[in-house]
Amino acid sequence: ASPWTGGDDLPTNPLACDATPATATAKPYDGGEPTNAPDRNGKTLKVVDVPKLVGIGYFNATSKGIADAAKEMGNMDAKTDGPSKANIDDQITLIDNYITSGVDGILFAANDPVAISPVLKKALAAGINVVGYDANSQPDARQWFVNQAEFNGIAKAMMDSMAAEIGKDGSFAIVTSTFTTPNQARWISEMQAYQEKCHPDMKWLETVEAQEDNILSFNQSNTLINKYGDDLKGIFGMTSVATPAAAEAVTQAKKCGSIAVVGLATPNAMKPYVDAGCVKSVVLWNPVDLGYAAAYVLRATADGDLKPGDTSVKAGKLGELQVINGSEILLGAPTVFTKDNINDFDF
Amino acid sequence: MSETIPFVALSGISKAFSSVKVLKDVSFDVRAGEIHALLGENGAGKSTLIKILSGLYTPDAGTIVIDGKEMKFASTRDATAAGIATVYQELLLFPELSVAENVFLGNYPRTASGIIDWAEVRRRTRDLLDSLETYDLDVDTKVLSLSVAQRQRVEIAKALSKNARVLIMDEPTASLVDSDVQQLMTVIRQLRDRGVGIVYVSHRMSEIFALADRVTVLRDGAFVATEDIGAVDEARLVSLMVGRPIESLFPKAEVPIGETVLEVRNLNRGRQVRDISFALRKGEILGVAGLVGSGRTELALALFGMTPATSGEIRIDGKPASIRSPLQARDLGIAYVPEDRGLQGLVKPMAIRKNVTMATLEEVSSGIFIKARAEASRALAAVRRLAIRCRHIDQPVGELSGGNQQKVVIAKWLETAPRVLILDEPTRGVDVGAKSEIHAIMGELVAQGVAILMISSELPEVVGMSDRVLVMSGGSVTEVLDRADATPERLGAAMTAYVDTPSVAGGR
Amino acid sequence: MTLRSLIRHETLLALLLVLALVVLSFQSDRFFTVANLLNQGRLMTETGLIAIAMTFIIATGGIDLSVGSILGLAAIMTGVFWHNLGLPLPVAALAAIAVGTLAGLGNGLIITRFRVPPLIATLATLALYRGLAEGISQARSVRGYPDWFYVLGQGEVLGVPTQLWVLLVVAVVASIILAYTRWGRTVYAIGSNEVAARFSGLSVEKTKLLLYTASGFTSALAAVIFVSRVSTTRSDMGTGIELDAITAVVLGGASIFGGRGTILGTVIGLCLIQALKNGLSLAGITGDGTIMLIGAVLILAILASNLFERSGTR
Amino acid sequence: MALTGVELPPVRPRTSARPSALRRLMADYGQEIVVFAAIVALFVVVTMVNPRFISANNLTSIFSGNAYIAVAAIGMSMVIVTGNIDVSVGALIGVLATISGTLAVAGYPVWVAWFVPVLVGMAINGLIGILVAYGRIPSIVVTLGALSILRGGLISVTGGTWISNLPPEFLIAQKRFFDIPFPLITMVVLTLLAALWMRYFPYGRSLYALGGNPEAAVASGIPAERRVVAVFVIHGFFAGLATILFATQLQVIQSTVPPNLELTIITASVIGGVSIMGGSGTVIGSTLAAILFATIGSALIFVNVSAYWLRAVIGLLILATVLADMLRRGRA
Ligand SMILES: Nc1ncnc2c1ncn2[C@@H]1O[C@H](COP(=O)(O)OP(=O)(O)OP(=O)(O)O)[C@@H](O)[C@H]1O
Ligand SMILES: Nc1ncnc2c1ncn2[C@@H]1O[C@H](COP(=O)(O)OP(=O)(O)OP(=O)(O)O)[C@@H](O)[C@H]1O
Ligand SMILES: [Mg+2]
Ligand SMILES: [Mg+2]
Repeated sequence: ASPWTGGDDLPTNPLACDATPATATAKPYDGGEPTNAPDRNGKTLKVVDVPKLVGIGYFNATSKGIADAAKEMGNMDAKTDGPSKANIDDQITLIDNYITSGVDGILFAANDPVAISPVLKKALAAGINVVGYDANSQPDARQWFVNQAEFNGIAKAMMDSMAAEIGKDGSFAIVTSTFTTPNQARWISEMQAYQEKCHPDMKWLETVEAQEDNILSFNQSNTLINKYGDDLKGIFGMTSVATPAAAEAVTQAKKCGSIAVVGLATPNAMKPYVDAGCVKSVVLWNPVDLGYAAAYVLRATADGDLKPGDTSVKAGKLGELQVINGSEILLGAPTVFTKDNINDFDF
Repeated sequence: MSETIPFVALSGISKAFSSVKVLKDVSFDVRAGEIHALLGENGAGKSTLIKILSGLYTPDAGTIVIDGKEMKFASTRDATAAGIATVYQELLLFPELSVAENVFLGNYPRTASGIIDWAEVRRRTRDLLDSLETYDLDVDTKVLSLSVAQRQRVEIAKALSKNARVLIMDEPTASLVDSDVQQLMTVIRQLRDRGVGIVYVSHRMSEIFALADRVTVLRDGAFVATEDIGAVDEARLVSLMVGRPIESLFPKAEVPIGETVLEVRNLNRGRQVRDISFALRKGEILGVAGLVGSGRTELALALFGMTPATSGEIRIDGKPASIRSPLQARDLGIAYVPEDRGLQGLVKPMAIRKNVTMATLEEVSSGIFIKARAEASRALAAVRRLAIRCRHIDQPVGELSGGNQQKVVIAKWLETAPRVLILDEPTRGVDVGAKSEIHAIMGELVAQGVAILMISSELPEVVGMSDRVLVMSGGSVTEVLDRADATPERLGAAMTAYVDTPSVAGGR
Repeated sequence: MTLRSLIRHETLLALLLVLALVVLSFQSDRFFTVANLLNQGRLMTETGLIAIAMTFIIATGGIDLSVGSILGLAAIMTGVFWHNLGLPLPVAALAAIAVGTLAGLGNGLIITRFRVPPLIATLATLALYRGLAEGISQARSVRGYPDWFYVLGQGEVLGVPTQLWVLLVVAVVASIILAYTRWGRTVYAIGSNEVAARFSGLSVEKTKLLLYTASGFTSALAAVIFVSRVSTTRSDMGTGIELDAITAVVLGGASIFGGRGTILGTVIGLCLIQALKNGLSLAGITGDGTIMLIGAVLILAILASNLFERSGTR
Repeated sequence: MALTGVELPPVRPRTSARPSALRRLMADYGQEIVVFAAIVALFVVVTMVNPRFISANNLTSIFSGNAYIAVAAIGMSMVIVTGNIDVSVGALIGVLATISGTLAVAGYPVWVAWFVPVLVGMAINGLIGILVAYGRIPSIVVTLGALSILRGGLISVTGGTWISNLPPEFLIAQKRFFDIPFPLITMVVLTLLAALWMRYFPYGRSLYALGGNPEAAVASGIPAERRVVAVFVIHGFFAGLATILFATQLQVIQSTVPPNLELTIITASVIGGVSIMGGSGTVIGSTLAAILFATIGSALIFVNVSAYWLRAVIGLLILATVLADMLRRGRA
């Protein structure tokens, strides 16, 4: 039986098992366009940033990046306002209100790619510049999407890290937020595809849900450890909430060294475990950079510096960022944090 | 027998609820070792006065002097500390707690370490209940499974447990049958002889004359008189209370008895209704007597479809009828005025108008819509017909006096134009005036051909109003007596028959 | 007394609403515009439909916590019937509404047949129905509906959002039923004294069964509108909507102990909450500030109306 | 005693014997027994499928990972026993955890970081209690409002940042005493103390009186308003203690609390047999119910129930427990 049947039925595209980069197929611009947008070139932009939810470390970091960029540019008023639960309805209502209040630009991270699209189209129709980051909408509902890392890239980094730690025939389990969270679902699908292609002997035990709740993540990790005993060699944490909780569970169970934890997480939350040697690799892009890039992309779009058909955009201290997949801007490859470099980051 | 210096003296007491004056300048006192009866019509303010005396309400004006010292009660705790214990009119018990706990709640016996001594609680409760001759009540059962009468005993035990110097009893016998009343009166006399002052409220005149040393009468919240019992007779007391004389307490109308309307054969339901058979005829009042728990209410509930019978036959006009719900019963022409009017009879926060039409909503509606006018005119007619005293028909029934509330329940069921009317304790807690009015209404109804099944614990009422009396014991009918034969002695014998061996009774 | 105090609460609430509208209009010139207000109607329809059924239930002294889960289940079923079973979309939507109605009937049966207190029964089905939504959907969404379907959630009829018409019709019908019919009378009687209602021959069980079923129905109707508004199905749709609906109902003056409550009150409560959410957001206050204020308004409104009532009758 | 010295009527033999001890136990603790039986049944079944279920490690995680819910449910049960309810406790725990963590990181002694939140919890709930008791607002209304205020306030104030770098000595939930995890000890001790208090102390009993019949309670001299405030303060106390367990389990404190935490806690109370109408139920029941939920959560993973169907199965099990109780009471 297939261990992972979730996801969104979209095709997977596993990368090559070695380090060969993906062959980028050029794709025409497929984003949307604001209707009758006023000329905003150089003018101060009123921007609202609507993350999936407020109150978790990850989106605090993206908001910080946006704020940093706004300060640096000097002509952007950015404010973050998001739902207190990762709830599509609240997010839609918030965006709707900001459309009415008359902002110049909207930055968003979608709780659901389809559900958010009608309201984003409404924003475009009202002449507002719309740029997504972290979690995409349907392409034509926004102008650009800043992609932190491609799904298959993350999947490869995660699986390769795990394989390196537990060997090519190790068994592992996954702790994720919910099966309906789009990004996590895509990552897991890509991981499965990549594992079948490149690490066929690894054993996929099971995937459990733990919401965005660290105590539940901790309890679920414990249950996995207790259930599989020595059969369990590794745990993937799919969110910046689940990964430290899984590491904590392994630490408290005194299984450091015999159960590997690999996952997506912010370095700050993972430092204790990496320093203690319990966790060897943490995969993440820099969410502060992600927010920062999104703000620059929005500015460039409003100024007319980034137009359909362009292949790159300048993003302040991050330099030139590449356009991929028609209307996405790639932040770069994910960073794998280890004991050697983790203390160089602070977010 | 008693000192002349009162132990408790209230003077100039006034109390108003939302600008309605309920007590006006009332004075009242209790001496040690006397039984002082407090009389008055429904709504005269007796319970309110008692609640002031027991610290539940604070008076707007007036003083309370105990043992010569003026007191202010902030709560019932202060009153209890001053030696005043109360059996309230509305049963104030805790349904989810055990009998023993209900008795001692608020002043538990404790062990040396300060925790509740449950063994002692249960032992003392047992003693108190035994002293009330209530041997069959388990101190560990939850109060919610008790009958009204059993709860009444728990209340009394609770008041007795407080070692009071003044014991107030607000209609303690309202739901007791005669033999229980005798038992209670014995206990009350014993307490008096020990020097306890007792305030006693009852609408039953016989008890007043059997017990009281003095009586105080209130009318419309005002003090009327305080008399030694030897100085008054019943007629005088009634006219003091009502302000006018009342001719007869049990005005039994002589009505020709018609054919059988309701016939019950071998009806069974659980342990409380066993193999019951009887017939009820047009224009007849069939009284139902029995001890507490003899199954009278259960029989009524089975006939009314609340707890449908499990076997047996019910025939209406000779035709077999199946009654599985109150709605079916109503459509067959059976109406039931329940024993607990606050819980079962009325929706207290709702207007009189709405209560009166509650069982006949279809008749005041066109389609699903209620016709407000039709409803109002019906309610108004009912209020007039039964002489319900109220400000207007949109007054919530909860604001009415007990007797008038009872009339609203009767009115509700008269709206259905019943052919069989079951009255369960129709005059419980109803004052003499209203009582005779309700009896008069019963007379009118039988004259119109309604058949009445009247359950009552007040023997004089049963004897006075019934054409025949059905006596129940242990869930079975032990005797059916004609009016002429229904002497208290024969009734008493039938009520206690077979009670220790109900299975024998069931075999009849 | 009850009638008078009821009117008093609603008058108070209506004044509060007017005050809020005036103050908020001064905060942002984009607030008091026809377009914005109509748009708010669109956003509050789902909660509104659920709150209307909830008013009946709360007036009987009950509660339904499972409405959000029924919404999620019906949303999923819309997609499953249409996409996986290949039913025509209108049939699929009706079938999904039928499923939601059945879920409500399930609540009603548990409550009336087994005499489980409503709060406990619906706490259990809150978990159960959400679980069914998750299990049936296997975490998959169904999207790509035909354009005509979006008329319900995103379109307009006579310049007014389609779903607002639905809410309007349901609100009017519901307020007539509650105020003027035998059923409405029965609801209040049950809420004030269930035993007496039963002794009066009112069909208590049938009424309750009907109400919980109706609550399932409105939740499912809200689900279809929701799906049409956001163009996709998700098993977590409607999470937490029960508390929003209950807030509107109690703000509207219904007594949580039963016997009191009107549709008018609920609708005013609903509008007040939506006006605050929208107006404060336009005035630049973030979401967390807004929910704090709504919490405070809820407590203060009920406190104020208690004080009025007491000073009026004493 | 009132009647000593008075000649009592002759005592007739008692006609009814007391019911057997077992019957009484069933009557008084029926729901607790149902829940306990469900836990035992789960353990037996799941252990047969996978013996690791009953390993010491797994027992530890089941009990101590969810102990905070049981502790919070103790106070919730008391609130419900008095006929009230609190839907804001989840948000309160979030606020208190943030306060606790902030103090710990700011370098205050750990006992300050532990006990200040307890005091704050008592203060906040005291205010709720005052609104309920003296403002005469139904508790569900006040706490719905409080839920919004606390949840919104928490995000406003913290901006959602997590608290990390907690001093190791602060993390008391990770400690063991006599090789028993601290949360487990806390849960058992608090449950027993609270149960004894509610059974053997007049103050505790008065809560049942208040929930069972408020008017009668007042007539029995119980100061209803003061007791309602008190029970909310006590609930705040237990919420504070639950917070200590919640906040010291991991090395970070999340400023958002588990979604629907309040519903989980209320469910534990009512499934444990606390009557939502007030007046009955015990904290032993609510703790057992919290353990039951934790056991179910773990068990379903052990028996390989598809993760998609997990919640549905949990819902079914809760419903089954509820219905079993109703059948036991012969209500069906
Ligand atoms: N809490 C209250 N609020 C408003 N009115 C009240 C309240 N309690 C009593 N009343 C009114 O005060 C009056 C006196 O009531 P009270 O209960 O003292 O009469 P009572 O003499 O005991 O009558 P009964 O014989 O029916 O018991 C009645 O008109 C009653 O409606
Ligand atoms: N010995 C008993 N123990 C417990 N409950 C009892 C007992 N006797 C009667 N009951 C309950 O009390 C209620 C009333 O009982 P029943 O209808 O038999 O009494 P009744 O003859 O109408 O007397 P009354 O109306 O005076 O209480 C019923 O619900 C019955 O189950
Ligand atoms: Mg009275
Ligand atoms: Mg009876």
